[in-house]
Amino acid sequence: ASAYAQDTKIGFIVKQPEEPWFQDEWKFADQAAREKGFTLVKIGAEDGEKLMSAIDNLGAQGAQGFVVCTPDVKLGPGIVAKAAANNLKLMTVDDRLVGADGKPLEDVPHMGISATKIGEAVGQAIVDEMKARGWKADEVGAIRVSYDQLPTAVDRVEGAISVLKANGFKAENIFDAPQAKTDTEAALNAATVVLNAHADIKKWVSFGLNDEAVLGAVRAAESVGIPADGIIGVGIGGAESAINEFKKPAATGFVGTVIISPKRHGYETALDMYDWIANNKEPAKLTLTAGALAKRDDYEKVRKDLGIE
Amino acid sequence: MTDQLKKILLGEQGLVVIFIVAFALVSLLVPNFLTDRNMLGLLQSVVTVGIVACTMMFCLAARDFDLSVGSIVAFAGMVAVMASNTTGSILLGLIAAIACGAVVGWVNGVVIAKFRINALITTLATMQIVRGFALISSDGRAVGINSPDFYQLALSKLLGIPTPIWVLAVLFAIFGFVLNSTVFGKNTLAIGGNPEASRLAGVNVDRTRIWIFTLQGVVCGIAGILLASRITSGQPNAAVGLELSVISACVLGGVSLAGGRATMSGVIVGVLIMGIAENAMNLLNIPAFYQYIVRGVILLLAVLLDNLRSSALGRR
Amino acid sequence: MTDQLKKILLGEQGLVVIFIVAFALVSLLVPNFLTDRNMLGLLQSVVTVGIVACTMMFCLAARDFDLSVGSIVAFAGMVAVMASNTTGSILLGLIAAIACGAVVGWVNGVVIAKFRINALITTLATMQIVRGFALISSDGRAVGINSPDFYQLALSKLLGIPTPIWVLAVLFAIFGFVLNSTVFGKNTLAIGGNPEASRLAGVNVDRTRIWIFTLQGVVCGIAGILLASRITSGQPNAAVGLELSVISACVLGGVSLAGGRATMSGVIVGVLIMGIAENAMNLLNIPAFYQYIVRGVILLLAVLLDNLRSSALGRR
Amino acid sequence: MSRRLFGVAQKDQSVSFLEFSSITKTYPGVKALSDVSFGVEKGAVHGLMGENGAGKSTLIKILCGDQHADAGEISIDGKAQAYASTRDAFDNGVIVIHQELQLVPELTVAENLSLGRFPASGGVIARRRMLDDVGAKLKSAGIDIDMRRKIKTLSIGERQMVEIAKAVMLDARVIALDEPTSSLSSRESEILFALIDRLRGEGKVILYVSHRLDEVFRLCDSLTVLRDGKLAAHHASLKGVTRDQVVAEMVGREISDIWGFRPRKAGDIRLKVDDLSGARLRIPASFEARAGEIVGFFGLIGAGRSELMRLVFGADPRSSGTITVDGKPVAAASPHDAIRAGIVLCSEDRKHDGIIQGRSIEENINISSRRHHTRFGVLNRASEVATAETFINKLKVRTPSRKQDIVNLSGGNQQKVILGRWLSEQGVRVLIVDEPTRGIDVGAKSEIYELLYQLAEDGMAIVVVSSELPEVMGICDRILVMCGGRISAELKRDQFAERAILAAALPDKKTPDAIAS
Ligand SMILES: Nc1ncnc2c1ncn2[C@@H]1O[C@H](COP(=O)(O)OP(=O)(O)OP(=O)(O)O)[C@@H](O)[C@H]1O
Ligand SMILES: Nc1ncnc2c1ncn2[C@@H]1O[C@H](COP(=O)(O)OP(=O)(O)OP(=O)(O)O)[C@@H](O)[C@H]1O
Ligand SMILES: [Mg+2]
Ligand SMILES: [Mg+2]
Repeated sequence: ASAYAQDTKIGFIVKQPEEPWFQDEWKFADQAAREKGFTLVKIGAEDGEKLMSAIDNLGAQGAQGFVVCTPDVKLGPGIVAKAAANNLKLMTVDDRLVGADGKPLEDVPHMGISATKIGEAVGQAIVDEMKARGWKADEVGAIRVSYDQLPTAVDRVEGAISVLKANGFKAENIFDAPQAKTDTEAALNAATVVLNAHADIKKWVSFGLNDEAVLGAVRAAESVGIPADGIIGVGIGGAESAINEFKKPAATGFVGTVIISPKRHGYETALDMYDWIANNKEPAKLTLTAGALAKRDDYEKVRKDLGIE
Repeated sequence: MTDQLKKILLGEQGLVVIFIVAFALVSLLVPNFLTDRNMLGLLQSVVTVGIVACTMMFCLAARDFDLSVGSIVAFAGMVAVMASNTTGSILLGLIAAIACGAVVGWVNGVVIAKFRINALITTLATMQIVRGFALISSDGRAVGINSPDFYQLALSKLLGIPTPIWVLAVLFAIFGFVLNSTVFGKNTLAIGGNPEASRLAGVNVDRTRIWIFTLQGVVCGIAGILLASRITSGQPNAAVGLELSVISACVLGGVSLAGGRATMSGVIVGVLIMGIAENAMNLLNIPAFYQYIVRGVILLLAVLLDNLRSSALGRR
Repeated sequence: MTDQLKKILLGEQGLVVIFIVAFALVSLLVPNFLTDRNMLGLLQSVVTVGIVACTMMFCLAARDFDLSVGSIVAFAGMVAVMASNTTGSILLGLIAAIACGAVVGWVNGVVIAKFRINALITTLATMQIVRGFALISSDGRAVGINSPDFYQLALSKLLGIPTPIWVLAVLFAIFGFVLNSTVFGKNTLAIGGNPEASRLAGVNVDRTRIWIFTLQGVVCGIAGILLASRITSGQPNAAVGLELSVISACVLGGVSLAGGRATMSGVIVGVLIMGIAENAMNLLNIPAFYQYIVRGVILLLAVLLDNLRSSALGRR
Repeated sequence: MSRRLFGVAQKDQSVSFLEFSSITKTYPGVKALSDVSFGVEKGAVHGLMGENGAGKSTLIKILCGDQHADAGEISIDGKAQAYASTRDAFDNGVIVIHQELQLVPELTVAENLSLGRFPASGGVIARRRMLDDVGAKLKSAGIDIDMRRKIKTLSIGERQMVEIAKAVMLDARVIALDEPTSSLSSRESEILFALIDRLRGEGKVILYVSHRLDEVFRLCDSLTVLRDGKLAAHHASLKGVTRDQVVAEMVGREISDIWGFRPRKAGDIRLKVDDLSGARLRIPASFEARAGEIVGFFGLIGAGRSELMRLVFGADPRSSGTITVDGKPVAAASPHDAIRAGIVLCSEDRKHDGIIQGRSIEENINISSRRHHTRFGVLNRASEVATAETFINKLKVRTPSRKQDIVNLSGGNQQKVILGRWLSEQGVRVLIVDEPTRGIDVGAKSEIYELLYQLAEDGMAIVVVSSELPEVMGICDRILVMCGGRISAELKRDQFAERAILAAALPDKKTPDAIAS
């Protein structure tokens, strides 16, 4: 098979190439490519148009298949058609394609984790920490650092909220802090407003799209003088910005992060695609991975367990 | 011999000549570049930028500025999809999308020309407002297309070439003609070259500017429809940052931001340079972070080369 | 009485007066707005935009344009963190960051002034290149700060007011003085008014432009340091899109894109209007999608109001 | 329209073909026109004179619908006119040639002349028809300019001719020309005069604004003088009217000899230019100017005088030659260097190279000289204010305040401010002024000449480039004549003779055209 591997070319298209998460996926996909000796073509496609060009581009290069994390799941039929037109095998990662009717395209092999599930894990982590600190639900405010322009972001925060509510959190204690951009500064500014508008609330929890968003809320709490034991922030991702937080000499309000493993997503999808092309072994239609909560004291172990590092 | 060469390079079409040389180089050096499939893919990838650049050229030539194009493209795409889903008629969807584009463009034009509000601020404002509409109307989520016929807009082919590329070519031809051979085109250049003189010469400056923005809206509508068809859904987040790509393509193509200077051939070259750079980088498998640097350097080189050319020409 | 009112409104400081009225209105209508904490939060939220606006004002006043500020802010922040982590000295980190900012700015200036490449294209190119550097140097990841003292830059207070706000105030004062009372400031305005006439009047136009961009770089360096300190890490993705916010703030504050017109008080008002709008929208809990629309409308209204004022003044 | 009226037209007896009645216009802080009434007959050339800022251009802008009067009315052929825009004015047969050139640099001559009324069918320009049309009109007007050239490749004088050609592009009833000859030399002026005579013969009404008395007396049938926005005098016929009388009506006092020439002693050589050439002046030129000397440069349009001066000043890169000031070579790679070496140039194109739009008079004056008063780059406000006030007074700039934006000044007053910029400069050894009195009224002219004499007496070498022959003959110690990019003659003051100078300025058919175009 190794002679064949020389000619095997697999694309790996991601929606936000600058994000550490996707960088990691690529890194692990590269690892698979090295092991099996195929060529991996990495392309970033921030929107539907770039994605379509990227698929054409792969076709032109003579690739046989690709793995994609799409900028939007509704692109489903278009991606399928484009892949077929270019005679490329298709597999999705992270986000599952849906058809015009909003139902998942079950024919396309997929590996991922549902955004709502991650959100729920965050919510659960917050609830656990609240219990550990002995907080009562009705004396606590929640900052929902939101970026509603991105459907995944909505699903994640809604997942967290559902768990909070199930544990007695009142809807009127959840405050929206819409960030204008997805960086920490924007989250910081938005969260500051919420904190200042409700100066009477002394205990806060926060969740959002990713680690950066939650970090913004934690920084905001620090800047208005709320001590580290007055806020619980749980992020999503587990990349450097979260790890930096755990490495700080003193504990901060950033309590934990739900790490999702870029290793499985990157390495295994690339490998599956290779097997499909080289050995005609079709991957499972649906593989769901799990997130794992990492905290200050156990993040190294959690990362090792997930195959990162 | 060298004299003749110099003459060609320094002539009106010098930019085109430079482009052809660069194209030949890329074809030689980048594997898989000069294949039918890649050429078609390349052309399809510049359809949106190219279409919008047609009217952005007019906008810049008249010393104006339009930042709202990306939002209009996204909004028009949404409208096309939603309207044809609701009415069941694709044609109605297309008309609705173009009409929406035209209305937004017209509003831009009226605010800028009649209320004399700075074009940058006005279009920055409509950029936000229209994006807001697109997000609100769909609750921030993509809207799928019901009728598969809609996909055919982008997938169908004529003589082996996909329809969007034909549309692009036709628009290039139309707007090239409009710029050079019609009263509207000359008035646009005159307004950009010397607004005061144009006004005193009896050119209806306000009306011309309103028309330019309205046309810009219509053209964005067309781009939005084709985009929605290509990506088989209306997406409220589509075409973010399109304005900068389009403006760069125009400036690369020799359109002056100080107004009064524009050629269609230049703009076509500008659009293609940008498309080729992206395409070749992906073919060469340049890592994402380095792509930023390469993109920047190509931009600089392209303008520098054109500058050398025109300063050899003795102009300031 | 009404005459006097008219005089004040139409005078140099009319924009400031309008702003004060608007501020009073917002204070009355938006609950929790006029509290100490919210005021400090508001001011902190405009620190980055405000700092960069100081020099962007010069840039625009000289008929130039700088799109690379966001990238420089992010890059300088990264450099500050990485250099102080490596050397163990925060001071060295700060110097390195400002030096990097200055170098990028200087390169911008030299390319624009000496090679006469369009400022939009040049800074668009450096925007990409510098962002590329920021991403490459950190492999796209946030870099944590080793020494907690670094956080103190943003957290420490003087007379109850956080240091970044003091820095902002000092920069406002310095650049206000430079604009109005130094040869450099006057030359900048003259260049924007008529570059050729300024050159013939003996102004060293190239050198002035290079200085403007270099200063812009330095100031972006400062903004980057404060930002890194506020978010306790260097993030390569920080400050994306900053350029548009800063330019809008300047234009809102009456800086003319056609050059030659700028006041520091105007820019301060512009920066604050943008900050207040965001702040009030969040206090009023306006849903994210509607915020787009409100933001656009406020932008339009603010400029329209100022236009009415100055057209009542008989200017075009 | 059969009755002819003499003397100032009475409002209720208004019968003239073109009638202004009680026109009033106020700008913030300035009453530009107050209650101006007069009439002009058909087939007459009517002069409009007055000091800088008297309101001439304002009146013409009101005539063409560019500005709107606060009060008063204009009627043509007995019908009251109210134009919403300049377009309306065309449609009613009113054409105005403005004081400031109104051309689009990137378009060709033909396109500029057709702007606003392109011959077209269905929006598509009929290019052939346009070229034929413009070509015929240019030919009939006697203007010889290639209509396919872009405006940006033309010199100021050529542009002015294009501007003038607008007068024949439409079939107008009323044509107003605002200082059309201010950048023309005598030869081109003759073309214009012939054109005006023809138009007069066709029965048009022509309003003619000029500061040149010779022209006015030669061309005009009747004359109105404005002073401070008010009607100072109206002469329905110029018979028996003397120049001194008109000057007195304009400036309120008699000026016996506007040149007021005073002989001086020339000192050592100050400026020495050897074999200087550049991209647009290919034939190397050499000349010198002594301390205390006023050297005049005369020539026709495109003779290359302005090009030569720009090279001396470092405004354009030189390809060969040396320049020395007081024996010391000057690198003069840029105006910045030249000014520091003591050479200054006041350019002919005040709109493009002179005024700094949007900035105050004060800043426009101080921009170059302020470096002498600053400390560590910080301005010395007191001295800036003092300098500005001094030159506003010395040059009689008509303005409500030194803080006024320079674009709000009348053309002549802008020119004075730019002159003030250079006269306020310190340490100048060589002062070059290119068409210094362009658009300046007689009263101010003689004061400017007086200033030049004083500077020369203080030891400055002064170079005056002018297309006005009487001016160079009146104030210079020596005249150099340029023709086709070459210095073709040199005359001392005792050799001055109009014919000899003109002969040297006229292009010799055998000389190759040394100027690129
Ligand atoms: N837009 C404006 N704003 C303010 N003042 C103005 C404006 N335009 C003209 N003025 C003033 O109106 C007066 C008349 O100006 P006008 O241009 O009519 O003078 P003019 O007689 O043509 O002078 P010149 O001989 O210098 O051309 C001047 O004092 C001038 O400063
Ligand atoms: N920007 C330009 N590009 C090309 N040619 C030019 C340009 N400007 C001027 N010329 C040409 O250079 C020649 C010399 O013009 P210049 O202005 O030096 O003449 P001049 O003697 O000063 O006459 P005047 O200023 O009265 O027109 C003219 O024939 C003109 O056509
Ligand atoms: Mg005038
Ligand atoms: Mg000249």
